[in-house]
Parts: sequence; C-alpha cells; structure tokens
Amino acid sequence: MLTASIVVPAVASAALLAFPRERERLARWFAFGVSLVPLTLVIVAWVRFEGGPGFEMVESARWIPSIGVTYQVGVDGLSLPLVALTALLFSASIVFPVDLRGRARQYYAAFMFLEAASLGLFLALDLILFFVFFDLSLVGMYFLIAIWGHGNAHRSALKFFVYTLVGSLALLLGILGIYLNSGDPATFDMIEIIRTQPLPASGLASALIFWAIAFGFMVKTPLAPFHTWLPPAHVDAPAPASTILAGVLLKMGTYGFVRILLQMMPETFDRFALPIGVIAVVSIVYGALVAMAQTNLKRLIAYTSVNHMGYVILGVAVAATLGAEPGARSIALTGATIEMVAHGLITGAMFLLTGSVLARAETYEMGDLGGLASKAPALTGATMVAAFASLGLPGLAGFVAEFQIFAGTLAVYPWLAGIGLLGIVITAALFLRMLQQVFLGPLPERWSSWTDLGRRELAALVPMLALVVVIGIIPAWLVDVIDTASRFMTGG
Amino acid sequence: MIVAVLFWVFSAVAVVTGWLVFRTDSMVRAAYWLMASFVSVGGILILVGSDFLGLILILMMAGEMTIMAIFMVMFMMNPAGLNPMTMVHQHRTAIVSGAGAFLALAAVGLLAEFPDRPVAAGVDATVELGVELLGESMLVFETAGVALLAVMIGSVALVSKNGRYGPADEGSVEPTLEVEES
Amino acid sequence: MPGMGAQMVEFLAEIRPELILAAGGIVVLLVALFTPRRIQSWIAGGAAAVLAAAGAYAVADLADPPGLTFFDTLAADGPGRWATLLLVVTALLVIVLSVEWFAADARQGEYYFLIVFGTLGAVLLAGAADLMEMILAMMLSSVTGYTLAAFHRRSRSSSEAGMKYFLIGALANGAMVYGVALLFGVGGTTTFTGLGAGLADADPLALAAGFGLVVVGLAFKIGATPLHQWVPDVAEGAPAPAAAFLMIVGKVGGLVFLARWVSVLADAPLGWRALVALLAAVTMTLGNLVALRQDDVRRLLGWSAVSQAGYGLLAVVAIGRSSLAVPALLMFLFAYTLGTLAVFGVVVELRGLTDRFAYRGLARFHPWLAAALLIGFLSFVGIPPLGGFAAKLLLMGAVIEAGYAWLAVLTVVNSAISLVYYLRVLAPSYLETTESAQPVLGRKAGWAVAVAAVG
Amino acid sequence: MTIWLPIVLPLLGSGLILALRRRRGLVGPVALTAIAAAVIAALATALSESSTTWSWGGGIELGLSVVDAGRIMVVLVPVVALAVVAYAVSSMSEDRALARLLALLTGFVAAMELLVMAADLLTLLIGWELVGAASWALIGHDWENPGSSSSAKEAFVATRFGDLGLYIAAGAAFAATGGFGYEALASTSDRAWLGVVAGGVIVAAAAKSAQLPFSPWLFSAMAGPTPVSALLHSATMVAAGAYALIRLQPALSAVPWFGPVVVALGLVTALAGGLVAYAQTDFKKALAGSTSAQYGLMLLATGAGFTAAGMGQLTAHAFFKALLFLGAGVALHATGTLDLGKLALGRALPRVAVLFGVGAAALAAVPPLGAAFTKEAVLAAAVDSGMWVGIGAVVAGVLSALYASRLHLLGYGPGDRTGSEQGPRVLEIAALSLLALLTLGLGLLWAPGGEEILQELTGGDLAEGKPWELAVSLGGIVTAFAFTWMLWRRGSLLSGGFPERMRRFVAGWYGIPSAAKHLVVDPILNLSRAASKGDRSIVDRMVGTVAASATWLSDGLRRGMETWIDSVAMAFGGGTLRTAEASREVDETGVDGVLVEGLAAAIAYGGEQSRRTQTGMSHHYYTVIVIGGLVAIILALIWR
Amino acid sequence: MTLEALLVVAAALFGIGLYGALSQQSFVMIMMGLELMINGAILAIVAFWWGSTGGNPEGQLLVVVAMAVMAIEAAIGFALVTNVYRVRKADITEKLRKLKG
Repeated sequence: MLTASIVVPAVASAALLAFPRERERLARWFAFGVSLVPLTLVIVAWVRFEGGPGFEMVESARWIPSIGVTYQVGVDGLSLPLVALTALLFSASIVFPVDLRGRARQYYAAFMFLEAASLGLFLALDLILFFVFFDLSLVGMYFLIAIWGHGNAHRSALKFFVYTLVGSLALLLGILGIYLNSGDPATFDMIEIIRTQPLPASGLASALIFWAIAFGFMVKTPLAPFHTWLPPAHVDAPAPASTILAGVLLKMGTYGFVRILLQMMPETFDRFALPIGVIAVVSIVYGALVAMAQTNLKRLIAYTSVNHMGYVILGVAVAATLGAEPGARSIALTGATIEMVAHGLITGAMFLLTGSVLARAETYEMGDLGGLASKAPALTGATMVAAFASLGLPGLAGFVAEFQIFAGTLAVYPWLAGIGLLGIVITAALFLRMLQQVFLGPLPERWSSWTDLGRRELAALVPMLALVVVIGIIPAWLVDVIDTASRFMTGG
Repeated sequence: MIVAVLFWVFSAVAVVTGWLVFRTDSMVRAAYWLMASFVSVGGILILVGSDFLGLILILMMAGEMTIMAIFMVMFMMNPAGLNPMTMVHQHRTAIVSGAGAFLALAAVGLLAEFPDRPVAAGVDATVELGVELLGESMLVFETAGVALLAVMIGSVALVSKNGRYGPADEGSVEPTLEVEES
Repeated sequence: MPGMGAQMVEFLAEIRPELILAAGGIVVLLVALFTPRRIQSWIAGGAAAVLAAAGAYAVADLADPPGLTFFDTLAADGPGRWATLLLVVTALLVIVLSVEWFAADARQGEYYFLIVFGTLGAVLLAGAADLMEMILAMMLSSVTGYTLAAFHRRSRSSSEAGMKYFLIGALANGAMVYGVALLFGVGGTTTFTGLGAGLADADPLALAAGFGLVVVGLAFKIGATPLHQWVPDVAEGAPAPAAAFLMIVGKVGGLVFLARWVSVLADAPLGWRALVALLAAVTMTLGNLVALRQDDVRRLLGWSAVSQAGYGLLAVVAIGRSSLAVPALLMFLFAYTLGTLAVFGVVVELRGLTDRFAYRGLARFHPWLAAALLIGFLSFVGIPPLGGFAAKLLLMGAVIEAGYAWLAVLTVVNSAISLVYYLRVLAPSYLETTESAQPVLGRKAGWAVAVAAVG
Repeated sequence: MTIWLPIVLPLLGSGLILALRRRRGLVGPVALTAIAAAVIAALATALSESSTTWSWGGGIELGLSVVDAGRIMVVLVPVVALAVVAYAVSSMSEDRALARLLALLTGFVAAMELLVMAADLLTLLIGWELVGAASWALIGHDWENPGSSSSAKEAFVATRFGDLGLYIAAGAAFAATGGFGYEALASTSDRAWLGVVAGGVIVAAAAKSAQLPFSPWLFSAMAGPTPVSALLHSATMVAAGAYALIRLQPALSAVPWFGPVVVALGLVTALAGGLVAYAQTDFKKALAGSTSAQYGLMLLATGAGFTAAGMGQLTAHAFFKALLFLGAGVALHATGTLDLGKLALGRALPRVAVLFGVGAAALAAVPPLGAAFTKEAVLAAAVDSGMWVGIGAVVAGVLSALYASRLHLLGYGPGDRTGSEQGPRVLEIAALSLLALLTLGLGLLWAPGGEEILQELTGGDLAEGKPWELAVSLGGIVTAFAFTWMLWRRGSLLSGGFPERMRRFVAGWYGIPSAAKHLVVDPILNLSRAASKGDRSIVDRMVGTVAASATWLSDGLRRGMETWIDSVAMAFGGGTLRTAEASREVDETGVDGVLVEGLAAAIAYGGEQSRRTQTGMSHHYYTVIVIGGLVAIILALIWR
Repeated sequence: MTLEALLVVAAALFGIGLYGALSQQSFVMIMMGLELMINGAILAIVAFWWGSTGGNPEGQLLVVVAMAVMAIEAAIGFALVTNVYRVRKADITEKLRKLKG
C-alpha cells in the first residue's frame, strides 16, 4: 500500500510526459487526481496505524542482496505525519495556479516525480533507498526552479543543486561509514541498524561519520551558516515549488537528523548534542534577525524558515541528550516533529500567498505594497492566520510545536532555551511589521484594481490553514501519534 | 679478453652514434647514425651469445633505416634531405630529462640487487627461442602476428592514395552540420 | 614435445571469443576487399555478426571457474570475462553508431576490421597474465586506436588527433618496454605466476623503476595522468563513433589488467597502493577542473573521461584490501561504458554537433536525445538510481574500507564540481530554446539501447 | 461542561457577528446577548465552582477551574464587558467596521475568560497570548491610519516580551513537576525551579499590568477607540497580570523573595504612575497613568500576601475605571478633543458629570464607596508588611485623590462650555449608569460582615485594619481635594503646579519610552540590519578566500609546469598578469557575492589555469610525461 | 663485460633516445629517438637474459617482442606522418596545435 503511494505518482509523471501536446487543464486535473491517491492512502494508513514502538506496515523486497541493499518501506509515529504533510502539500501546490510558460505537461510531470521522491524518502527504511530519494528530490526541484522560476532562476537553481549535492554526498560518505561498521554481513537495513546500534559510542570513526551526516543534513535543513542557498532558491522559485521546498524538502534534513543520527547513533549524538543545540539556537536568533531586516517579502519568509528549522533541531538536540530526564526529551522531540508539520503547513501557505502577491503585483518588495486589506480581505485574512501561526500564537499549530520544544529544552539546556526565546519576540515584531507594511495603512493608487484570491488559490490554501487551526486547538490527535515514536526513541 | 674489448668498442660506438643522431643536421645522416647504433647493439647481442637475435636486429635495422632514408628524401622535399637544418626545441628540458633518465636507470643498474644467475654455457639460444616461440609462448607469438597485420592494414588505409574505387580518402570526413532535416 | 598439439587444441577451446574475433576480423577484411562499393556498409553487419558470436561465447564462458590458460599467459577469470563481454557490447553499439557516420567513406571495410581487432586487443589486454602478452595486446589496441582516431583522412583535426595519440603512445610504450625489461631482470620471468614469487623479495629500487615505467604505459592506456593529454584531443578530433570506442576500450582493458597486475604485487616491497591513489586523485581533479570551462561538448566529454579514469583507479587502490574492490571496478566500467555510449550516441546522432550553445532547445525538438544526455550525465555525476551511483557507492565504500577515506572525500568534491559542467551542457538543452531543430542522422538505435541499459 | 460556556458563548457570538456583518442592525443586539449569556453562564460556573480537564496530547492533561478569586473574576469580566459593549454599540454605530470591533470585543472576552479559568500555566499562557493578540487587533482597529497600526504593534511586542516570562515559567513548571498544574506547583519541593516560575510570572504580570518598566505601552494602547481602552484597562488585558499574581500567590509565596519583589514593584509603580496621571494633560493618558498606579496598589497588596485586598481593589477598580474611560469617551465624542485644558464639560453634560464624579470619587477612594474600603484594605496590607511601605501606600493614596479630583475638575468641572455639544445617547448613559451603580453598590462592603464576604469570595484574607489608617487616608484625601481646588481656582491646575519641562518629563513616563527605544529597539534593529548585510558579506569573504587560495594553488601548479615548458621569465611575466586577472576575479565574485557562484568561479579559475597545461604541443606533453614518470618511480620507491 | 656495464650502456641509449624525443621538432626525428629508447630496452633485456635469469628463453622472446614494438611503431608512425603531412602540411609538432585547452 505504501509502495503504491510512491509508484503511482512516478508512473503518472512518465504518463504526463507521454501526453499528447499541451492540454493544460487536462494535465492539471490528471496530476491533481493522481496526487489524491497518496493522500487517501496516507489517510487509510493513519487510520490503521496502531502506534506501537517501531515500524508498521513494513513492505520489503530483495533489491541488491549482494551488498545488503533491500527495498523496504514502512511508517512510524515520526514519518507518518510527515508523509501525510507531503501528500497534502503536493495536492495543494498542484491546484495552485502558476505561470506555466506553455510547458504544462513537463511542469506537472516534474511535480509528480518530486512527489514520488519525497514520499519515498519519508517511507524508506533502507539507507540506500533513502539516499536515492534524497538525491532524486534535488533533480526534480532543480528543474522546477530552473525552468519555471523567475528572476535569476538558472543561477539560483544551479546553486541549490550543487550546494545540496555536496551535502548529500557528505551524507553518502556517512552512510557508507555506517554500512561498513554495520557488522557482518554489512547491511543498509535501517530497522536492523536501529536494532543493533552497531556504531561504538566513542572513537574517531563514529565522530567523523556523525559529522559527515550532520553536515549533509545541516545543509539541507538548513542551519546557519549553511543556509545561503535557501533565500535565492526561494525567491526565484515559482510559488508552489517554494511551498514544496520549504514544506517538504527542508523536512528531509530534519527528518534525517532524527531517523539516522538520533536513532542509529544516539551515544555519538549525545556527545555532540550541545554543539548541535548551539548551532540550532544560533540559527533561531540569526534567522529571525536577518529576516527582520528584509524588504523582500519572500526573502523574509525564507529566513524565517531558517529560524523555524532552528527550533526543530534544538528539540532534536535536547532529545539526544541521554543524561536528561526522559519526559523532557520526549516532549522536546514531539515538539520538534510537530514543528516540522506545522512549519510545512504554515510556511507552505505563506509561500503560496507570496505567489498570489507576485501574480498581482509582479514584485516582492514590501515597500511598494500596502493597504491591501481593503481590496483583498481573503488574502489578508489568510496571511494573518499564517503569520500569527508562524509567530507562535496559541490556538494555531506553531505554538503547540514551539511551546513543547521550549518546555523540553528549558529542563535540559535552560540557557539555550532562554536565548532561543528571544526569537519568538523578534518573529512577532517582524511579522507584525510585514502585515503592517503589506496590508495595513493607506492603499497606494496603483493597486486600486487589486483582485482578491481566486477560487483555485482558496482551494489550495483553505485546507492547509484549516489544519493549522485544528492542530492549534485540538493537538491531541497529532501529538499522540507522534508521541508513540518519540517515547520509543527517548525511552520516555 | 677480446670479448671485453669488443664489448667496450661496440658500446662506445652505440652510444656515440646514438648521440650523433641528434647532432647531425641532415635527416638522412641521422638515419644512418641510428642504423650504426643499432648495428653495434646487435654486435653486443652476438657477444653475449644470442647470435640469432643480434643478426635479426642488424638486418632489420639496416632495412628499416634504408627505408627511412628514402622516405626522408621523398617526403621531406629537400634534395636527399642533405640541406643543413637544426630543428630543436626546449633543448634545456630535453637535456635535463635525458640525463635524468640515464642517471636514474644507470643507478638502477649499478645499485640494484639482481639475482646472479648467468646463462649456462653452451646452450643453443636459437633453438630455445624456437621452442619458446612455438611452445609456451605460442599466444604471444600469435598476438604479435595479429598486431603486425593490423598495422599493415592500418597504415595502408591511412596512406594509400588511390584505393579500390578511385581516390582512397574520398568522403572521409565528418558529416556536415548543414543538412536539411531528414 | 608429445601431446603439445592436443594441449594447444584445448587451450584454443578456452579462448573461443578471442579466436572468433581474430578469425572473424580477417574474414571481414577479406570480404571488404572484394565487395562492391555500394554495399560496403553491409560489412558492418558482418562485423556485428562476428562480435555477436564472440559475445555469445563470452556469455557462455561466464560461468566457468577462473583459471589460467596458454601456459599462464592468459587469465580466464571473472573480471576478464566480464570485460570481454563489455568490450564486445561496446563494439557492437559503436558499429551501430558508425553505419551512417561513415556511409560516405570509401574504405569503411578497414574501419570495421580495425574495430574488431581493436576489441580483440583490449580483450587480450584485459585477460593478459603475462607482461609480454600485455605489451603486444597493448600494441594491438594502440595501433588500431591510432588508425581509428585518424580515420577521417581528409579531416584536419582527425589527423592531428591520430598523430598526437601516436606520439604519446609511442613514448609510453618505449618506457613500458624498458620497465618490463627491469621487471624481467628482477623477477626472472614475465608470467604473473612466476613474478608473484619472483618479486616477493626483489630489489626495491629496480622494482620501483620497473613498476613505475609499466604504470606509465598503463596510464596512457586508461587515459590517466600524466598521460591523459591524448584523451580530449581524440574525443574532439577523432570520428565521433571511433572516439566513443577509444574512450571506452582502453579503460576497460587497462583497468582490468592493472587490477590483476597489482594483485600480483600484493606482497612485493613496493608502494604501489599509495602511487595509484595519488594518480587517481590527480587524475580526477585535473580532469574535472579542466572540463569546467569547455564549451566544446566533445572535448568536455574527453576531459570528463579523464576524471572518470581517476574514479576507476579508486577500485584499483582498494584491490586486496576490500572485498568491494572488484565489484566496484566492474560496476564502474559498466556504468561508464553505457553512459559514454549514450552521450556520444547523442553527439553522433546530432551529426557531431559539439558547440554547447548549439544544444539549445534540444529537449523541445529531440526529447529522447535530451533524455539520453540527461541520464548519461547524471549517471556520470552519480545521481541515483542510475548506474553511476551504484558505481560511486561501491568505489567509495571500497576505498574507505581500504583506509583511503580522503580519496572518498575528494571524490565527493569532484562529483560536485563535475555536476557544474554537465549542467552547463544540460542547461541550454533543457532551459533555453530556439526556433530551429538540430539536424540528425537517421538511426537512433545506439543511444536508445544504451539509455535503456543505464541504471 | 458548563464551564466551557463562558468561553464558547462569546466565541459563538463573535462568529455570528462576523457572519452577519452586512446586517448592521443586528450585530449590536447579537453582541449584547452573547455577553449577557456569558454573564449568566459565568455566574453558574462561579456558584458551582465547577472544573474540568482536557487532553493536550502526549499524556499532558490541562485543566479549567473556577475557584477562589476566579469566581469573582469570571463574572467580573463579562459584566464590565457588557457595559462597555453597550456603549460601543451606540457610540460607534457610524463606524463602518463596527461589526469587526464587536466581534473582536466578544472574542476578547472569550480569551480573557479562558485566562481566568485556567488551572495550569499552559492554559494560562494560551489565554494570555490570545488576549495580547486580540488587543493588537483592537488597538489597531483603525488600521488605515499607519499610526494606530504601528502603536498596536508596539503594544503587542512590548507585552509579548513579558510573555516570555510566562513561557519560561511554564517550562520551569514542567521541569519541576512534569506538568503545568497550579496544584502540583504548590506542592513541589523544587525551590530552584519554583523560583524560576515566580520570576517568570512576575515579569509577565508586570508587562501585562503595565508596571514599571513596561508601563508606557499603555499609552500606545490609547490609539484604540475608547471602548477598547475601557475594557483593556478595567477588567481584561491589564487586569490579567494582577489576577495571575493573585491566583498564583499561594503557590509562589513559598519563594522567599516573591512577596518583597512584588510589593516593591507595586509600590514604585503606584507612586510613579500616580505622578504621571497627575501630570498628564491628555484625558485618556492621564487615566492610563492612574491605571498603572492602581494596579501597583493591587500588586502591593498581593505581594504583602493579602490577596483578598488585591482582588477587592481589582474589582472596584474594574468598575470605576471602565466608567471613567467611558466618561472620557463621551467627552471626546462631544468635543472632539481629549486635551484636559479644553474640556470642563460640567455645564454642558451635567448628567455625565455626575456619573463621572462617582467614578472619580471611587478613584479617590472616598468613603463610603467600595473602592475606599478596598483601598483601606490595601493600606492595611501595606502597613502590615512594613512601616515604610505603609507610608508609601498613604502617599500613593494621596496621589490618587489628587489626580482623581484634578481629572474631574478639568474634565467635568464647571466650565464655559454650554449644552451646545452633542450629548450621549440613551444606551451610553445606561452603560455609564450601570457601571456607576456597581461602583456604588460595592459600598455595601462597608456594611458589617463585608470583610468576611470579601475573604470568603476571594478565598484570600485581609490584613487587620487599624482605625488611624482610615483617619490618615481621609485626611490625605481632604488635603488633596483642597489642594487641587486651590490650584483650580488659580487656573494652574492643568500644569498641576509643575514647571512645564518637568511636567512633560513626568507625563512622558520619565523618558522610559525613548530610553527603551535607544537601549532596546534600535540596537536590535541595527543588529538585524548588520546581520542581513553580514549574511552576504561574510559569504563574500569566504568566497574571496576560497578564490584566492584556488588561484594560488593553480597559479603555483601552472608556474611549476611552465618553468619547465617555457622560460622562467615568461612564467614570471605571465604570473603577474594572471595574478592581476585573479584579483579581478576575486573582486567580481566578491561583488557578486554568493557562495556557490563564488566557489564555482574560484574552481573554474583553477580550471582555466589547468587548461594551460594542455598547450596542444606534443613536446610539452612529453615533458609532463617524463616528470610524471620520474615522480611515479620515486613515489613507488619511498611510499612502501 | 658485466651485467652492470651492459645496463649502464642500455641506460645511456635510453637516455639519449629520450633526449632526442624531447628535443626534436620533426616527427621523424622524434620517432628516431623513440627507436633508440627501445634499442636501449633491448640491450637491457638481453643483459638480464644473459646475467640474471639463467638464460630464461622468455628473455629472448621478449627481445623479439621489443623488436615487434619497434617495427609496429615505425610503420604506423610513418603512415600517420604521411597522412598528417598530406592534410595539414605539418612536419613538426609546433604545427599541430589546433586541438588544445
């Protein structure tokens, strides 16, 4: 069943390329229909999910037995929400209108391809399989940015591709390191490795492997100072691509932190938990500060992504501190995972909204905008929800995540928590400033003919924001699912 | 005794003529110096007892060098290639490299420990060679033949002016890019 | 010697592919000499048939237990047989590519003959277990190579490529012969079986000199530094199909032989591992650096071939220390061969189009060609799930296990660099567009097959 | 389940109002009914002392409960809101965004009720932040005017800074007890974490209740329409701080320094705020200053440990402060100005003047008003915790009498304005009257047994009042009145007898705002600008170094080659050329300034250089080969 | 007449040949240099055959191989020189620099 959710989009992508000449509407509806398949499958999986320790619905097949590579997929409380998020975001982004430059088939084909890769990554339970999808996602995203992007798209796409490829190759080295240490016969099987914990707690080898992998994921996540590929990529990417980039691709990094580093080499992670936590806090504060100084709407949001990813990794670092009291570690890890989901929904919606702005104003400069509230109540309302969620207002998804992370962190690294908290105030300030500049105040002449959100835009946004509110008000259904995993990982 | 003397003579000749190859200013002369060098090496071969190979070397080189000389004449378009000419570049580099190579290999020869297993007296080298050729190293021999065949064909294909159907190199170029869409 | 003849016969049975190539090649030649011109191109079919037959026998032999034959001059082991198969397949595809390319040539017959013999040379090199055999196999493949490179006898660049190829090759062979002489001197013989014992306590100085000189020869064959200079010239100047052939066969034959050769030296007092590691490092880095600024696609491919040679050497570094080494080597050769064929196939298909800016809009007018280009390049970079990824994976795994992690890191860096110049070709063909489509040759078989095979 | 009603009903009302926003006629009644319903529901819960829990997930249970002071508060909020909303419905009936305002107000009530009923720090935090956000929307009600939206931003950010305290407190509570509940907190033995909790709560409360140094945000909150200020200051937003302290006092009093700190904070603010109120010439801002002062008194009482006094004061204050603000609103409505110098509406709006008088009297704590009773309780509490504190409290009391009388004289004292101004509508009068009645009603506390009732209702206790205290404060009040009267006669009441510059300084919160701007806001902004520049320029530097090193490498490599290949001189000449080229390249990448491009440029430069080794001339290749061969041999020899 | 002496002479021939190959411009002369190098090689082989391998016949065969190499290179070399001269009118290395970089 899980396999189907990977295969169907992949096949659809090929099918789209084989489509007869440009039939945009057809292509879109086809893509959308296909994207619903994984979504339904995930919902079914969610219903059938039992929430014990370890993985469920595992499907595996021989692939390259000679070197211990198997095709193996499955879910646990950590990956299930991310898979669901992925499926949802893809459906939404496909609905969202975008300038296709007369290449609709290729566009939706790229999307399907990317969806297959992303789902595969979160479902994969074999390191090689994981890495395969990790790299394929780069390829798909490269073309999405380069072909359908705007501004300096080629450059940004190239930078994104090369920079993250370096990261992924470092990751590959690390994976090989794990493999060569994984006993005899060596294996890439994640379940097996998690069970046997082959790597020694101390020793140079483990440290090198850890940092190779950590570097790979830090680039992907991204954490300061490896974030410089993110802003240009976001700014020049088409809105739905940004949504996927922020909502799904960044999660690959954070997910890897938990799945590989935390689960496969906890003792080693424990040794470096504090440094990682510090890096995370730096990203939190730094990202917020830099974001505050931006005048470009999309760039601003891109930097807040750095800030939010900082929260996630902070939570993970806390969870990795073996010495600490399990309850705190578990709550932090749960918070981190919720933050992944929340950020995916919130920032995803945010980027779609910037797409709407760009389509109407052909600029991201906040200075040129203003007073839109009177012309576009829906746009304003949606942005406000997203913004407040992003600055962590209770009753919205962001708060649930960030509060748990801080509650956990404070118990383990009080000072990191204290510093990190400043990020909350700064984000509040910068988002309110953004709202004020773009939507409040007097309406400039030139926007007097501004139009509000269209049907397709709403269709894409409403589910996401609705979910943000639901999670914010009744988090239990999500928290409990994730908690099964984090308790298992932290022994809490 | 006499052997030793001859050896030193041959050696001296081989080296000096070898040097002269690149000191003369006419290709034809160069060719003949080279031949001389080879002949003296052949002499050394005979001295150490592999007469057959020595003779082969001498004959082959004599032939080849004659060819080379003739080739030069018809090819270099200057009467008998006798006109003075010096065509040398990066001379310093060349000298350094040559000397370096010599010193290195000589050092190997002098310093390295080689097993001391001199050839038994009175073996008939030629017979052994024949046995080896048609026995243990059959494949090597065959390969050599195949290679030589390939060379013949290859060189003919490259140089022959007119082949089976008129000019041999007719149409022997890359496809042009300017063609109408097929 | 009684029984010699019978023995010979059974030996011959063990080298059926080689025999078929040799005999078949000669037949092809004779036929070519007496075929009317208009049906010259049919000879391609003949040559293809010969190769196919050889390939069939190679497949048949795959299962046989490894061993030596012909008084230990030729090895019949797994790598050798796989290499044979790979080479035969390569030659087949190259012939398919060549048909239209050489349609106008008055002397196609010789061309196909040379392809067959070149294949034979590489096969023998890949199988050689004796230094003499190695020398001659190398001569055979080199000589055919020079000729193939210069086969466009009216093309300025083709003849230049041939000449340079020859000049470098001749020097390499000269050095190599002297090296073999030294090894013979210290080892007392030229067969690996003998040398394995003979070199164990050999004098290090002589050993180092001999080995160094032989490596020089092999470096020429596989296009590694410091004898890489011919690769880009041939890639650019030689007839495109022949270029593809030469990019591949030398590496396959040379690398497989080198792997066997170093495994003989396992316990000799010699720093071969470090030396090969250094060669690998320099080769891959240099190739990638120079490829960065190329605007001529064929030349770019040449340089990328150099860097690929560096990757290939990684496997040799790990020989004897990692069980992954040999699989890595074969996987690498497999992926490299198919990738190269795919990409050169595209070039051939585009009538040798070689200016990267002329590739604008390729994806629009020839989506399949563009796809082939994409897959080939991404395979070179090592993007999964293409063959190149598996190769890199195994290679890095092997060197790490062999204790050369820094090589793996360097490989990573180089892969990232290489991505840039591959994208410099892909970007125009995918992201930009023009009005006019690129003219193409007729047949598409070659790259289609190759692409299907990659990954 | 009834416990949810006080929250749910207003929410429903708010939603309904938004749904009906086109039907202007309906929104008012809907709002009023919703809140009225909330009042009833609140009463029900208060009487039944009900409580409930809800699951946050991950095994964390959160709770709502209505106990002790909560019983008063939960009712107080909707009652005051009822009056304020009624006023808003009528006074702002022309505002085209009336529906939004009402919806927000009702929603605001819901959030406040959540805060009030919270039985654990997490729920408290949720309500706390929601109240803050709602206040942002309310203050920024007039969003088309940039000023109001930016002051809304300031108010929100300032309070949110305080909220961090609550985040920390909640986190600390979790660290100490593994949960967030008040009870668990009270019973924990982990003093260290408990101290953190206390500190956090104090900071948060100080920010919300406009204690020093956060007081100034109240001024920017004035950008909102009058009803908003009325509600903010009386029973909701600002009250939250004091309420939280009162509610948590039992748990936190275990921390030794908790009481003293709160007392000090309250006392200082009471005095400072009193002066501000006295010196202000803007009607609403003067009231705002008094708000800070009054909450200072509540904190004083709470810190001293007499929560009943604090809660009583809070209740009384809620009524009369709402009343006063509405009065100010009427004045604004009638004259279009808030400048105390231009009002004096005593003759113009006599009825309002009387009502306002009641409020002012309560503010001045004139017996037998309830406010006076609670004030005495506070005073007693102060005396109980130390003589100096007592004296301070007395002074604060005098101050309040001063500014109360001043406000009334300047605002609604007899003046030359006559009935020409447009008077308030019936509904507005009703609202004012309701609040006035409640203010008066509290006078019942003086009745015998009043203390017991208060203690019983708040679940706290009162300090033993001493007769002389009452005498002292009465004397203070009388003298204060006399003083203001005298000044008024002289016509110098507006300046309050201060020299102008000093008056400005005091009225402007002693320059705290500008200090905050220069010491906190600007540095952060500069830092962020610097950071965003650095985000590029740092990268530049990395690029620069990488490019330079690559240049150096490839240059060296090339020179190594070419000293063999060409002549040395050539190499040097070329070398200098290339280094120039290189530096230009570095410069460009620096200007271009993005990591990967820069790296690419650097590497590509290396490529350029390495390309030079491929000269195209065979004899050069030969040289390379010879060198390579020798190197190979040597390496093979030494690397064994 | 000793092994060392023979090897030194061989080394000398090889070195001279290398010098020629590097210093000469004309293809033909370069080829002469290469031949001379192999000449040295032959001498070395024979020396070893005679001195250090107990007259292993493979030595003699190796000489034959070396000669074959020499012949093969000479032949193909002349062919290529002719060809390149015909097409490019080039007889020295400096004239062949179309393919570079």
